[in-house]
Amino acid sequence: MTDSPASASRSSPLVELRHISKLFVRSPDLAARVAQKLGAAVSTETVHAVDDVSLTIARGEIVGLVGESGCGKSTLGRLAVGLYAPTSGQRFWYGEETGGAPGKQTERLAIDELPASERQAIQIRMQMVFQDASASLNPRMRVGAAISEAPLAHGLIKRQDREDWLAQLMRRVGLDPSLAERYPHQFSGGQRARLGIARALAVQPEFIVCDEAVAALDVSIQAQIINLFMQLRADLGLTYLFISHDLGVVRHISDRVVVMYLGRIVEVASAADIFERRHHPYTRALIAELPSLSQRHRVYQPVQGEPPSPIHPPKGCHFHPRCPFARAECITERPALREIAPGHWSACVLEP
Amino acid sequence: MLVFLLRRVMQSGVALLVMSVLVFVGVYAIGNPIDILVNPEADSAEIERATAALGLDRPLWTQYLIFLQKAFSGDFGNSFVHGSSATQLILHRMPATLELAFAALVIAIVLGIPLGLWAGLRPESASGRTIMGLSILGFSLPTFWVGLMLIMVFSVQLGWLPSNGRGSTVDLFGLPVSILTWDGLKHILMPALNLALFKISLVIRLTRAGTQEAMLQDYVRFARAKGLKASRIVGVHVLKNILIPIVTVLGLELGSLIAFAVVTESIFAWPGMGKLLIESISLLDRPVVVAYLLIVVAMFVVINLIVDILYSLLDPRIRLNAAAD
Amino acid sequence: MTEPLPVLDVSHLSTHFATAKGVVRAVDDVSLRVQSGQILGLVGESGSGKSMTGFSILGLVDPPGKVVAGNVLFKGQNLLTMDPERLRQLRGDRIAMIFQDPMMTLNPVLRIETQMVETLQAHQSISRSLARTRAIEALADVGIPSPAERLSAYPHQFSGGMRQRVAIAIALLNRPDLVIADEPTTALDVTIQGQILALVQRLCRERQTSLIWITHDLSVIAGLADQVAVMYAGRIVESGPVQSVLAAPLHPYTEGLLGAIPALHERGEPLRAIPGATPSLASLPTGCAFADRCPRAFAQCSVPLGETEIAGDAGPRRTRCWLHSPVPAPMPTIQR
Amino acid sequence: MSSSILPRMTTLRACFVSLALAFAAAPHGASAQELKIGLSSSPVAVDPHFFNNDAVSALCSHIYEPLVAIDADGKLAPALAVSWRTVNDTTWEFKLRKGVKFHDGSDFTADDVIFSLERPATIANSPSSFTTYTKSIVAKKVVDPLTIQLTTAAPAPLLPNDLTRIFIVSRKAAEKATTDDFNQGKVEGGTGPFKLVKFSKGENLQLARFDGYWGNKAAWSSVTLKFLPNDPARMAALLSSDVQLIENVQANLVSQFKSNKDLNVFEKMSNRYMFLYTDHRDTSPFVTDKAGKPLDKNPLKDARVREAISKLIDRNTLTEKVLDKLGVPNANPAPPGMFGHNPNLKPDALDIAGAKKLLAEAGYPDGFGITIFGPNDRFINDEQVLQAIGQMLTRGGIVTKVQTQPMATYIPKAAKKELGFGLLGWGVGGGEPSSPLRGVLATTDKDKGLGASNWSSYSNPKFDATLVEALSTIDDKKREKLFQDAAEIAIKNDHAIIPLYNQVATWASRKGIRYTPRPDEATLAQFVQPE
Amino acid sequence: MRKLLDAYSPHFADRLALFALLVLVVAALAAPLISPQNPYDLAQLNIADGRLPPGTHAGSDTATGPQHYWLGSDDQGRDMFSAILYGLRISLTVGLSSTLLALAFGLSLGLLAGYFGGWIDTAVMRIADIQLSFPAILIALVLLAVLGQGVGKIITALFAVQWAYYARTARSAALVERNKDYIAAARLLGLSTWRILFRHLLPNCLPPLIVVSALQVASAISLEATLSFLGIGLPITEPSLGLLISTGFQYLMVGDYWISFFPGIALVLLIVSINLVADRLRDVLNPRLQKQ
Repeated sequence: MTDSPASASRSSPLVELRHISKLFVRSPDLAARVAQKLGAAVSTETVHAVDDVSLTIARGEIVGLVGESGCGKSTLGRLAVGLYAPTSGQRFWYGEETGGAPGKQTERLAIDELPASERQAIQIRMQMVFQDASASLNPRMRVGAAISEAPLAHGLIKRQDREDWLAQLMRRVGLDPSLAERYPHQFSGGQRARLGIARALAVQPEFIVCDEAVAALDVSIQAQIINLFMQLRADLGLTYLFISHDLGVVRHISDRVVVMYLGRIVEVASAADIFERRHHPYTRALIAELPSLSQRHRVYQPVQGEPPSPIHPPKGCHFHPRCPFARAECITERPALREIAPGHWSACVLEP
Repeated sequence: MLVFLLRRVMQSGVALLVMSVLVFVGVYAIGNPIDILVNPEADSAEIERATAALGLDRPLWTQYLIFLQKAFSGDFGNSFVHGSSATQLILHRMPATLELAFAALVIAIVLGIPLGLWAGLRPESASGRTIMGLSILGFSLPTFWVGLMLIMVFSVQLGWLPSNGRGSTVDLFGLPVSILTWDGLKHILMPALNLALFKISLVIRLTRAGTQEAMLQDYVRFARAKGLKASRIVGVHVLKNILIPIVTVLGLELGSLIAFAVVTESIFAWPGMGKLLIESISLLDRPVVVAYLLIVVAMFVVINLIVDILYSLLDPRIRLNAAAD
Repeated sequence: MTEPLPVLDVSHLSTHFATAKGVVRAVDDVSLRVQSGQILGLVGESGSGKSMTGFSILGLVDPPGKVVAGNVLFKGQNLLTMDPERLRQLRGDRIAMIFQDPMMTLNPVLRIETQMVETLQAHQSISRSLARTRAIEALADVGIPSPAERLSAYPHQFSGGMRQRVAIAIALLNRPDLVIADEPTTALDVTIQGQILALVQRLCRERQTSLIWITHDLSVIAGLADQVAVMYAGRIVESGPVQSVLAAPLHPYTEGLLGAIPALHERGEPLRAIPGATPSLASLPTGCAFADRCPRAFAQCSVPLGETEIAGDAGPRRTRCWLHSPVPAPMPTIQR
Repeated sequence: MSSSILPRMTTLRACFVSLALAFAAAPHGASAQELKIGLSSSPVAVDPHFFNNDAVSALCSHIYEPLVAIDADGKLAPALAVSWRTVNDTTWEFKLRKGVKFHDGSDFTADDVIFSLERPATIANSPSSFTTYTKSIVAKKVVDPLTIQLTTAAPAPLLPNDLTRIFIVSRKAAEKATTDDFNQGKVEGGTGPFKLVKFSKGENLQLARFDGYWGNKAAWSSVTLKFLPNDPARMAALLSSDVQLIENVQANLVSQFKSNKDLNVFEKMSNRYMFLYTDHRDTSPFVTDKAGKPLDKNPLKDARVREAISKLIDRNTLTEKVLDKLGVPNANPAPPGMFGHNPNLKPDALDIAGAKKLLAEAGYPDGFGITIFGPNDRFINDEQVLQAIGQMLTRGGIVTKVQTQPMATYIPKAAKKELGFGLLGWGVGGGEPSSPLRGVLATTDKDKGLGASNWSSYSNPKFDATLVEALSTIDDKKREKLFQDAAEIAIKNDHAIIPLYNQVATWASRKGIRYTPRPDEATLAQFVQPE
Repeated sequence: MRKLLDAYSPHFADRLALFALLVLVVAALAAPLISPQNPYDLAQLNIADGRLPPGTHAGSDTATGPQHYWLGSDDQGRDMFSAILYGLRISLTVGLSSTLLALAFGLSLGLLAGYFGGWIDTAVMRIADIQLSFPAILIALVLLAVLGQGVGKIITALFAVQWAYYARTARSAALVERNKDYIAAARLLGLSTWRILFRHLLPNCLPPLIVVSALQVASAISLEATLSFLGIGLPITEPSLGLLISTGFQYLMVGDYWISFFPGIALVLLIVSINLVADRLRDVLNPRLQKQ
C-alpha cells in the first residue's frame, strides 16, 4: 500500500495507520429493536469520527494535526496510541532497525494482532500528553508516585533507584525534584503540563501524541512548553503527532502538517508548503482566519457557515456547502487524497 | 418516545416479576398464615381445610405459577383474611394514602421552595443559617417521634386538631377527598405535616444548593448584565433551572412518601394502604402484601414516567429517547 | 486635553476578594478610557483580572469580591456610587456585556424569545408583539437564518457560534453605547471566531458603539482594536494605541508576550518564553508584580509605582514600569 | 393463644395521653342517643359465618345473635333459644324464642337456624371456618317452627357451647348473599339489637338501633364503632371525647384514668389464660449450657426442672408491677367461677431455694441456658412480662435470653415447634375449659382433632383418656369433675405447662357512660348504658 | 489542629456538633468501662428497681449491688445511663457497619459496572434499579420479618436497603472519572486493570461517597430506631435507643419521663450532630464551593 501520505524526506517509518476508521454508534437496545419491529422510526446514530484515514509517521518526525473542534483529530490521536480500538483499519509499528546501514530493514508489526505480551511492550513505547493537565493527572496521587508508578510496575527501574531516576526526569522537564511529594493541585498550569510530559517520558516512549497539549496554557507558558517539546525531541529523538487547533503553533513546531475536516484528511504537506502553497479551500480558509499581529483594522472576511453535524455529514466532499469553489462533482463524489506535488497531498479536485 | 415507553414497560415488567417472586418467597418464609388465621379452637381437620381453601397445600412454585397466571389477567387473588379481591381492597384504601402523600408533597413544595430560595440567596445570613439548621433538624428527627410529639402537643395538650382518622370526605370525580371540608382539612393537617417534614427539609436543601449553584452560573450574570430585575432573575431564570432537579427528586420521593405513609398512617390511624399493609403483614395475608407491593411499584413506574415527561417539559435539553442510560 | 467626554472613564478601580488565604487584589488601581465609537482591547493572561475589571465596571462582582476604590464614569455618571436601581436600568440598556462561554450565558431552559423579550421589556414599556419584532430584527442583524422561526428555539438547539451570535443580538438589542465583550471568541473555532469578529466589527462601526474587547490573544486585538491595555496580576502595565504598543512595547511584560507568539519566530526556533509562572494574586510583591520574571528587573522594581504617561505618534501611551518612570525611585527600603 | 388476631401495635404504645388529664376537653358533640366506641381491633368482615375470629364475632354480635349466648359472667344464657336439653346421648333439642323479627321484618323460625348451621360449610374461602362448631352435627330436624333437634354422631355435651359461636341469619335475606354483600350492608338478616348502616373496612362500623328488637332496646339510636388499633390514638380519642368508650386501656394509664373525674374505668378478670409452654422433646433447639453450647439432653423434659421454673417466677411481681395490676395469678385454665374450675390448682409461690434444690436434683445444680420466646404486640405488656421472667429465671441460675417478635412471625415458628419455650395466652371461651385442654395439652392427634396447638409435645395417656372421656360425658357434674382431673394431671402433677396469670380486661368511658365488663373482652354497644 | 478546625467551620454550632459527636462516640466506645451496669445482662437487673426516678440510690438485689440511678431506671430496672451508653453503641454499630458494608459492596459493584460497562453494567444496574424501586422501609420491614431479630440481622437488612444506592452513585462517579484523561494515561502506561481500578479510579470516586455515607449513617441510625420503634429488629433485652424510646413512651407522661426522654435526646443529638458534621464535610469537600 503506497497511497498513504508518507514523509518524503525521511523514509524510515515508525508508526503507520492504514485505512483507519472509527465509528461511534449508539446501537438500539432491546426496547428500541422491539419498537422498530412495531414500525417506529428508530434511527441508529452513527458518528464517523474518523473516516478511512491513512497516515505514516517517520521516526523522529513531528507531524502536526490541525482542524476545528469535532473534526476527529483527537479521535485519530487516540486511535494512533491505541486508546480507541478502530472500527476498521490497522496500526503498524516499525521495530528497531534490524539490518546494517544500507538495507535499513525494519520489521513491520500489526500491533493489534500481536500476542498480549508483545503488544504491551510496544504499547508503552507510544504515549500521550493530554490537553487538560489537571484532568490527566490523578488528583489523589503524589506526582512522584504518579510518574514512577508505571516504570516500577514494568520493572524499567528498580525501587532503590527511583529517587535518582525521578529527580533526573523531573529536572529534564524543568521541574524541581523537591516537589515530588506534592499533589497535582499544588502546581501551576505550566508545571502540570510538565508533569504530564514527565509521566509520558517515564516509560521511555519513542512516539508521543500531544493532544492539544498547549491549548489550555497562557501564551507565555505555552511558549515554555513548546520549547520543552522541541528540546526533548532534540535530546531523545522522539517522534510526535502534535494535535492542535492552533495553526500558528503547529506551523512552528511541525515538520509536516495534516489538516482534517469532519473525520477526513483534506491536506498533507510540509509545514512550509501548507502555508505557502496551501491547496485545499478549507486549509486556505483556516490560514486566512489566522489572527495576525501585523494587520491593523483588518476587515474580516470569514468563510461562511459552520461545520456540519458529523452524524449527518454532507455527501461528496464534506466541505462543499461552505466552499466558494464547489462544483457539481464535489456534491456527489468524495475527492481522493492525491499527491499534487512531491510530499504534498490534497483531497480537492481543484488544480494545484 | 415509543422506545422510551417500551423500555420503561420492559424494565418495570422485569422489576415487578422479580419483586413478586421475592415477596412470595419472603412472606412464605415468615410463616404459614394458616397458623395465625385459624381460630385456635379449630382442630387439625379445619387447619387442613383452610390450607386447601387458600391454596396453600400446593408447592410454593405451583402457588406462584397460579398467581402469575391470574396476575396477567389483572387478578392478584383474594385476600386470605378478607376473602375479597386483594386489588379491590387496596384500591379502596388508595385514595386516602394518595391524598395524604399529595398533601405532604404540596406542603413540602409550598414551604420548602421559598425557604430554600431564601437560604440559597443569603447563605451566610442569620435567617439563611437558621433555615438550614431547621432543615437539618427536619432531616434528622425520626418521623415516628415527631408524629407522636405532634399528637401530644396539638391534639392532647392544645386540643386543636383531631389526633386520628380521616375527616369527612367529599366525592370529587368519584374519589373521596377530604381536603375540601373543614373537618377533613383538620384531620389531614397533622399527618400530612408529619409525612412532609423530611421532604420539606429535602426541598429546602435541594433548592438552596440549586440556587447557590445557579447564582454562580454565567446565565445569571448575563441576566444581571441585561439589567433584569432581581425578582425576575430569581423567579424565572434561577427557579426554572432549579425546578428541574427538584421535580425529579420530588417525583421519586413521592414513592417514598407513599411508602413512609406506613409509619404515619399507623401513628395517626389514617385509613390508607400503608395501614392495610401493616395489618396484612401481621396476618401474613400474602395476596394483599404481594398486590400492595406490585401496585406500589407500578405506581412508582407511572410516577417516574410522569416525572420524566415533566422533566423533558421543564428541561428542553432532554429528549426522552436520550434517557436511555 | 481637548478630547471629547469619553463614554467610559475608569480611574483607579480596585476590586478585592477577602478569602481565607488573605486579600486577593483581583483588580488593582486600574484606569481605562474608552472614547465613543472606539474599540479598546483589554489583554491579559488568565488570572490577570481582565474579566473582573469588566464585571467591576458593570457592578457584577459577587461576594466575597468588592469594589474597594476608584471611579467608573459612564458618560460622566459614576456607576459605583449610583443608586442600584438606576444602575440596573443602565445595564443591558446603555452598557451591555457579552460573555466567554456561549454554552453557559444563555439560560438553557428559556426560549430565545423569552430571553430577548425580557431584555427589551426590562428597559422600556413595549408590547410583547413589538418586542418580538425587534427581537427578530436583531437576530437577523447578527446573521441568524430564518430568525422568526429560531426565536422560539431553545439555546441548546443552536451551535456554539450561533449561540454567541444570539448573545450578541441580546446585548445589542437596546442599542447600547458601550459593549463589554469578555473573551467572546475564545471557546470558538478559528473560522467561527472570524465570523464573530466580522460581525462585531460591522455592528459597532454601524452604530458607533464603543467596545471593550477582553481577550488573552494579542493577535485578535491587533486586527480589531484602536487602543490596547495590557493587564498583569490585576494591574494595567501598559496601554496605548494598538499600533504603537505592538510595534514598540514599553513594558517588558508586553514585550515578553509578543515574544512568546510562535508566528513571530522562525519555524522550529526556540520561542522567547517568559520564565516562571503568574504570581498568586493573594501574595503580590509590593512593587512590580512582574519583577521576578522580568529580564530587565533591577533593585528599584520592588518599590511601588504608578503609571507614567508617554507621548506617542498615534496618541498618548501609559506604562507602569520603573524603566520609563521620569521620576527616580526612592531607594528600596525592603530588599527582596 | 388468642383468637383476636388483629394485633395492637405495641410499638406505638406511646402514652403521652395522660398529660391531657389536666387539659381534657369537655365532652362535645355526642347527644345521648349517639354512641361512639373505640375498638382496639380492625375487624375485617361483618359476615357472621366468614371468619372465625373473636374481633369479627364481637362486631357481629351487635347485628346477629346465636341460639345460646355467653353472659357477662361467662356462663351460658338463652338467646334465640329459650331452652335446650338432651333428648338422648346424641341428640339436643332447642326451643326457639317466639316473636323474634329479623331486621327486614320477617319472622325468625327453625328454618333459619338450619340455614345458619349449614351456611358456614358453604363458605369455601374462609380463612378460619365456623364448621369447627357445626361439623359434629349429622342431622337436623325441625320439630315445629320453634323447636329443632340436632343429632351428633357421638355424644356432644358441648354442643350448646359450640352454638354460642354460630350467629343466626335469615335464610330469606342471606340465601344468595356473598360475604361482600354482608359487608356492604345489603343483607338485613340479623335479629340483633342493631342494624348495620355502613361498614367501612379499616375505619368504622356504623349501626342504628333496631326498633323491632325482641329484648331490651338499646340505649342508643346510633352507634359508631371506630377501629383504633393504635393505642395512643385510642386513648387520645377518648380523652378528646372523639369516642365515649374504649376498650383495652393501656396498662400504665389505668390508675390515671381511674383518678380522672371525667372518666370511668371498668375491669374484669378476663378468661385469657397466660402460661409458658415448655419443650418435652428429647432435645430442644434453644436449650444450652450456661456458656451457650447446645445440650444433647433437654432439661425441660424433666418435670422437676419445669417445676423449678415455675417456682422461680414471682407471679405477684408480674401482675402487680409489670402488668400494673392488669393480671391475676392463676394456674387454672378455668378461672374461678367458670365451669370446670379446679380449686386445688393454685399458682406456685416464689421459692428460689426450692427451685434450686429441684434443679440440683434434676442434675442441673448450676442451671443452664435457655431462650424464652413470645409476642411483642399481642398481650398486655407481653414484652415486659417476658423480660421480667427472663430476669427471674436468670436469678435462679437459668441464664435466659429473651426474644420477642410480632405475633405473625412468632406463631408460625412456635407452631412448627422451632422455639421450645415461650409465652402463650388462651382465651377460654364457650364457658368451659375444654379448648385449652384439647388444643394445648392433649397429645397431638389429627384424626381426633386433639393437640392442634400442643407446641410443647406434652403427652400423657392418662390425661388424654380423662379429657376424651370428659368430652363425651353428657352429665355436667361428671364432666366438670373430669375436666378438673385432667387439668390437675397436666398442670399440677406433670407441670406440663407453667401457668402464670389471667389478664384483666379494661374499658374506659367518659363520665355518664357505663359498661358492663365481660370476661371474653368483647365490647358490645348493647351493654353500654347511660349513667 | 486549629487550622483544621477553621477549615471545618468557623461557626460555633458546627463546632458544637463536632464536639457532641466526638463525646457521643467516645461514650459509646467506652460504654463497658464507664457504665455502672451491663444493661444487657439480665442478672444485673432487678425488676424491683423498675421505673426509679433519676438520682435514686437503690438496687440491693442485683449483681452489681446498690447503685445510683443517675438517669433513673426503666421498667425492667435497667439503669438508663448505662442503657443509653449501650444503646448508643448499638446505634453507632448498626449505623456504621451497615453503611460501611453497603459502601464497600456498592462501591465495588458500582466501580466495576462503571469501568467495564457492557453486560456487567447492565446486570448490576438492573438489580440496583429493582432494589431501588422498593422503598427502603418496606424492604427492611419484610426482610426483618423474614430474618428475625438481632444486631446482625438489622445490619443485614440495612445493608440490603443501602447498597444499591452506593452502587448507583459509585457507578455514575466511575463513569465520569473513567473518561478523564488520567485513566487514559494509566491505560497507556500499561498498568494492570486492578491497579487502575483501585489506585486510580477508587480514590477519586470515594470523596462524594464518603459524604453520602456520613449522611447515610445518620439515616441508618434513624431507620434502625424507626424499625425498633415498630417492634422489629432488635431483641428487647438488648435495647437500642429506638427501642428504649419505644418502651419508654408509654411511661413518658405517666410521669416517668426519663425512660423515653433521655434516650430520645441522645438519639436526636447523635443524628443531628452526624448530619451537621456531614453537612459541613460536604461543603468542605465540594470543590465547586471551595473555589469561591
